[in-house]
Amino acid sequence: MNFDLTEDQQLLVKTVQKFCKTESPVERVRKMRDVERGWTPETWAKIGELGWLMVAFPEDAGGLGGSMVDAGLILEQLGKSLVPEPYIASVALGGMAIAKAGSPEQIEQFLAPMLAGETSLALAYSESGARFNPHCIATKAEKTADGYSITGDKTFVLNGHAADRLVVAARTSGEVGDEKGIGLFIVDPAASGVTVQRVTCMDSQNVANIRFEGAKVSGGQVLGEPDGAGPLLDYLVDCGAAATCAEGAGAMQAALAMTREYLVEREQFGTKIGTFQALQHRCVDMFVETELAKGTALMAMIKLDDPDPNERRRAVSAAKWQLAKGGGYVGRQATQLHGGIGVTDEHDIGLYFKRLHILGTLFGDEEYHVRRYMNLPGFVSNVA
Amino acid sequence: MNFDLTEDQQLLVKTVQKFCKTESPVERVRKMRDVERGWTPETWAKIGELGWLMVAFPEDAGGLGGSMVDAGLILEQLGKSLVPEPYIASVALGGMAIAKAGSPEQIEQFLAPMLAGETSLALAYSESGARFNPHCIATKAEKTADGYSITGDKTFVLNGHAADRLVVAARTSGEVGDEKGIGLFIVDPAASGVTVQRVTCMDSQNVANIRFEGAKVSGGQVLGEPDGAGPLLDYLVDCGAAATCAEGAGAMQAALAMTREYLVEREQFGTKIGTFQALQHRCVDMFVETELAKGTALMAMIKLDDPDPNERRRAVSAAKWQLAKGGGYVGRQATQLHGGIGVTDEHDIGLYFKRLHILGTLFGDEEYHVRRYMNLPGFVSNVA
Amino acid sequence: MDMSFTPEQIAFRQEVREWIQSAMPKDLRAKADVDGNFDNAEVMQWHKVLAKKGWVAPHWPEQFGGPGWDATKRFIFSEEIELSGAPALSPFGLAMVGPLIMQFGSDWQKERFLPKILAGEEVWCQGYSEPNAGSDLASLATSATQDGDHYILNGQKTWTTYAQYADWIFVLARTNPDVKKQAGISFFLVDMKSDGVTAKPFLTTGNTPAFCETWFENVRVPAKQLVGEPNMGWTYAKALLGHERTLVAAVGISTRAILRIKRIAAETSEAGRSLLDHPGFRAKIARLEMKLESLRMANYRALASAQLGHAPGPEASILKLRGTEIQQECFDLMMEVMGENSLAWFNEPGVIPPRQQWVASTFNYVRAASIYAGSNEIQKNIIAKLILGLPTK
Amino acid sequence: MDMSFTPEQIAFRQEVREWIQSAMPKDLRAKADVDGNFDNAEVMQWHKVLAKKGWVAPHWPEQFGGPGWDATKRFIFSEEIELSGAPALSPFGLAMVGPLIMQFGSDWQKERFLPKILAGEEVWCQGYSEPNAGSDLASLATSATQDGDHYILNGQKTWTTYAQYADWIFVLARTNPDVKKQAGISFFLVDMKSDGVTAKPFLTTGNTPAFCETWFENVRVPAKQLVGEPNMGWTYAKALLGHERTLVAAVGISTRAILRIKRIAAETSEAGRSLLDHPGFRAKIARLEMKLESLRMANYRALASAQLGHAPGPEASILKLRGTEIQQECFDLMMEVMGENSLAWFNEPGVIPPRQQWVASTFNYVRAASIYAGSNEIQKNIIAKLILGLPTK
Repeated sequence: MNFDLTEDQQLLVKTVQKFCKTESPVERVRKMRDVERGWTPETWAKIGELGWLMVAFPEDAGGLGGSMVDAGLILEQLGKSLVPEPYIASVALGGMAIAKAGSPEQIEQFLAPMLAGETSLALAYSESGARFNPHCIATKAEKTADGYSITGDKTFVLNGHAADRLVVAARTSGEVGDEKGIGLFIVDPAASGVTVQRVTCMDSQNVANIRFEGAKVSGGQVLGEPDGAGPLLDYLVDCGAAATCAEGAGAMQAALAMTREYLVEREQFGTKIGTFQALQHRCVDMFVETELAKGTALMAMIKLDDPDPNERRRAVSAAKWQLAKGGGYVGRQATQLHGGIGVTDEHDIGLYFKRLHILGTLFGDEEYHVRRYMNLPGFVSNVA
Repeated sequence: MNFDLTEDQQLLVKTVQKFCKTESPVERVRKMRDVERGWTPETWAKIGELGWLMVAFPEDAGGLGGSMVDAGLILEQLGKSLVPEPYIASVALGGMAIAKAGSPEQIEQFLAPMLAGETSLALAYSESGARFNPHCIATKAEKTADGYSITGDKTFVLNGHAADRLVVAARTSGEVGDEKGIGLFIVDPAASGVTVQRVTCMDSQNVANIRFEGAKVSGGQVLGEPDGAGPLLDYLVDCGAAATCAEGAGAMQAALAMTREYLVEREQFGTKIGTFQALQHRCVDMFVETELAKGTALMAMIKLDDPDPNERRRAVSAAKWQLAKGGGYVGRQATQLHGGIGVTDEHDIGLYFKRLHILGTLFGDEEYHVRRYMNLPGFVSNVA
Repeated sequence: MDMSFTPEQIAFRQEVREWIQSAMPKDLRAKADVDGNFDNAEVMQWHKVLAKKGWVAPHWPEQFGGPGWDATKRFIFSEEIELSGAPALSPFGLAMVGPLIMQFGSDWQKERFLPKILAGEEVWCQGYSEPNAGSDLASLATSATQDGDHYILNGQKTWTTYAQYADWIFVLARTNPDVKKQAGISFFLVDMKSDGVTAKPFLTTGNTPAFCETWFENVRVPAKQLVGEPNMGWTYAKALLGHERTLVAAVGISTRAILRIKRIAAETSEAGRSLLDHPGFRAKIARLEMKLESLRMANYRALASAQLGHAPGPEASILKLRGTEIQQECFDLMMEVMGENSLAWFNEPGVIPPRQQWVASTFNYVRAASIYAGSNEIQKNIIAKLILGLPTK
Repeated sequence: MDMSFTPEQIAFRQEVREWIQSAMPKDLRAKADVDGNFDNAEVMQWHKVLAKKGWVAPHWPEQFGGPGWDATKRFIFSEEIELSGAPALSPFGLAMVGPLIMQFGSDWQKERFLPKILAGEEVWCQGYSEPNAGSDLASLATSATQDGDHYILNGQKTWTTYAQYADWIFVLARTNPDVKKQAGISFFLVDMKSDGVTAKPFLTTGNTPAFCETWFENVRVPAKQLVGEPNMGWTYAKALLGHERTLVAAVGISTRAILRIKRIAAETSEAGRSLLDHPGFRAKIARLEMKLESLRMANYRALASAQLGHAPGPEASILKLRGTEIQQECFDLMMEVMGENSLAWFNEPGVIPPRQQWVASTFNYVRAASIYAGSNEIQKNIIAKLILGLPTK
């Protein structure tokens, strides 16, 4: 057991920190929310140049041979200043889908440009009424002469409004809820039969509702087995969930630090408000939740590639739960301890409050992960 | 709307307070726990002489024509010093059963002596696996030539170890869980076929597991309709639940007062510990829970006789929930704020902690009442 | 011991309910039906409807245009208004400066200001908070120096709600800097059109322009616009806080919010099943509703006590504390029920259902409920000291 | 970045597990299987079994009879012991005075005391707390005045665990009353058979006679039984608190407790359905288990850091705080799952199932977990000051 960072990792973290400080401090969120895209291709390209989009991928997919643990280290730092570029959508979701199931040609054509920061990706899987269950897919992919025709509606597709390519989960057979019968398809959002509606979000990191009306995909756009992608989709959504945990741990640290600073500086009733014991203990509770979230985010990342998918689910659900509960607590208390200015739009703490809600919700909220966790086989296996 | 006490009620409360102070202060619990019965017939007789066992009953049942609201006022005071005499078992359960369903002869024979403090009663309804549901009754009452023969096991019968008469709920028809097919029978615990096993309890207010093996009851011991007592039983258990809320509100007030006193007197680090803001705010939270519990206990008592049984259930479940959550909180924090001495047997605060757990559990715990509440018809009636 | 309303009170509730149904303008009604948030114009539109009926100032004495209701009728009215989803009226004229003028103001002030407040012809805002004072309100720095029959006002106020639309502002300002901080404060009525007054709106985290920063630069205020005695402003401001304590729990608002949660749960499905039938969510809603029921009962107790003319009992002190907690928890749960829809923020209609449209904004802004009007930490300090008698040193 | 154990560590875990299975005496095993509470005699019986194997003092250096394990092996061993339900050994000799003597004691003290602690031939107890000191430990009043080559001890200690069975007690006593309270304290080793020592057991709320009040009346203690330098006792006592911080989270104990909750839920039914299959209870158990998982991970991080010889990071400071909260919540939930059975208190076997027999007692007593060894309020003060750097004035 060893959680020390390697020298390379330490360097990576430092580089990301420095980048965030100069290129994308939290104030940048304010500018980005007036931009339709919510982020800039220039910054994305810089991130690509620094190689950060490659860390999680194996070398034969054009990556650096690291793992999602390294991506987690980056995300934690990005989370500290709420960098809006589509890292989770492109790396943990769309990119990982192509890396795991793509042919060499597909990797070359669709993954490589993303790794270089030239394009961004998205995974269109979520549907209305699915309530976070990745297998609740009604969108149909019907066989055509030379490929498939996709029809259905996807909601809240992360980076769906800006992605150059969409990885679309659609059903080739079976019923809504079945793990079997799901395929992944690479779709150009500009193709005919695809309508992208941008949806603005609370944290200004926008998403899209996407309608497919007989959108055509060729054989070369089918990712892996057209009816066997259910387990991979489940894995991808867990990648996304683990990524929110890493980013959330960063956001929690920043919100805690900002609150601590405020308590140390703000004076009322003739004294620093940080001397008030009730506020001190509240701040300690925030610290506890933050430390725990750092650990569980790491655990989720490490367990993502566990040979037993239930071990992965167990770790990811526990981490997501900690993020939802602990991140919610930290966001609420950070606001409360800031007092009045905490609820003004001009103060940054509100941006963390908003982002923490969203991270806690994406890829399964508290209730979803409690239920998933309690129904894993391991939950009762040693009871008898 | 008026929650002011009448002059009679004010006098009643004062009399009970005075009685508790002189006859049964909390220290008495320590003596009583070495007594097999857990309470004394002498004190019970005094309570009877004062007329407090009659307040909840109509005049034609030998009562004073008041309601359970008056019993609640008494119970709140008894709860403050944890008086162990079997008020709930005799008045809210066994006594109320006879008053509601008994013939004039039965009232004369079985209720009247209890009202005078000469006997005590119990309601034997709970069974293993029933989990607070009063209609989960497997105990059978089979018709015989001149009455019924009862067979089955009852658990955790309040005052079952000491009662002079048991009101036994048994099934004359139907399945476990059915509201229909339940009868109530007045049984002498000394009768043949009845085995009473005393069970000592955490709060020293003991209960009994009672086995019936073909215990015979005559026609004169059948209380009301032998297959129609289901709704009454449901009502009785709500009476019991509301009674625990009233007693619990008293226990919470006492635990709060004791803790407040401790904070005001105890010195550490050269100052009264009551000056520490974190402890102050904790004490305020205890106060909030206590005030709310006082109110909901009152609400439950007032709504007991609402013409709509669902209104009764709604109020009782809400009150029981407040007791379970708030009483649990107050008990835990009272112990914590007392520090080390709070976990010694010789300090009284632990007695409140214990009793509050038991009151929170009897007649349905948190989970039970949440579920009952959320499945009442009114919960969704105005949603559409 | 009786927790029922009298037949007359029940009839009154029915009358109020029916009147609201019939009197609310159609566009407001449509918004109320989906629990929309109202802007200032809509609030004033509703103010005038109520004013016409004579119901705009339930707690004003009849001589000043109130309807002459007792505490219970006022409570019923307030609850029905809240339950209807109607716009919440601005409290600054009706609930704050109005009663203050009645109690401490001059005859001139009463005649000049009260009728226009009632009619909704003049909108008021509040100049209490300052950027560096926060919970320590009495440490305010805005100054007023006498100059003949005028005072010259200088300073900055913040959290001045809807000051951009306001005609008048009531201001706490320091008239004597040489005494203990509470002792040197006076209470002024200031025309927003005066030279030197600037109000600049700022957004809350809910993205609503409800508040302003307001600057006073050598603003000349006629001395007759000082309320009561000089240097007594703190006393007056505190007296104001005691008014209508039975309404601060906002149980009507939270009742409506829980109904809103249920309605959203009913229109939200998981694999074809409504979330209202989901045991996990249903239990969460039930727990919150029971929590509200316990507050409702505390509120009834406070109300019954007020109705009988008693001083507020200890139960009244918890109303604001627990009431704001519950308001926040309502929106926490509402967002949770909405699931991914809770991410959406000010989109055009149709992206998420109309009933869910305003939730995220309020979820953010309702954080303020435990901060303003004496933060919950301050409330706890007060209860610890005044009710529990815990030592301060 | 690696959270797996090495093959060697996994084999070691297996070896420990199997050894515990085979070595635990039959009567202890039977009690452990139903999570019984052990009395002092049973604890010492198990101590001797471990001592014979050479595993009784995992954290002692080999020169003093420890097994020479690194931090991870010690953690694995501790976790397996906790998971097995075996008696928890008394920490006062093994974990407290033993290491203290090794670090600060004289050669005579090392030779005289350490072997007998290891063998379980002498039982120790702790004389720290005093009735009027509480969390403010340093304000202790027990005095030790030098008299030739002896010290004369006078005072009263409380919370002296199992003092009624103890052979020796280590005592903090004031040797210099004229200096700052922390500065005048010395650390003594005192024979419980000395004249003037009286230990009187008292019950906890769990009805267990685990603690004593212990009086010292003119007790003559040879000066060679003072550890280290005079007046340095506070420093030594504080050094002790730093030992084995990776074990304070007690994740093994809580893991076992959650298994116990599940087992009790499985044997408890509602209308024929096991409570383990009841969505409400199952979700409550799952939430608690996830809470424990987050603590386990924090513990792993602290452990890996210790294994690599780093100073404890901030994650270590939360282990005691959150660990005790979880221990308490385990028993809260266990009692809730038991339903009416949770009312029963020390009945003869058969009234409630064996596995539920000891729960109510621990439910009461586990309240102490957040009070002893620095109450959770004190822990929060420390974190606020030392880690978050919040101001004290």
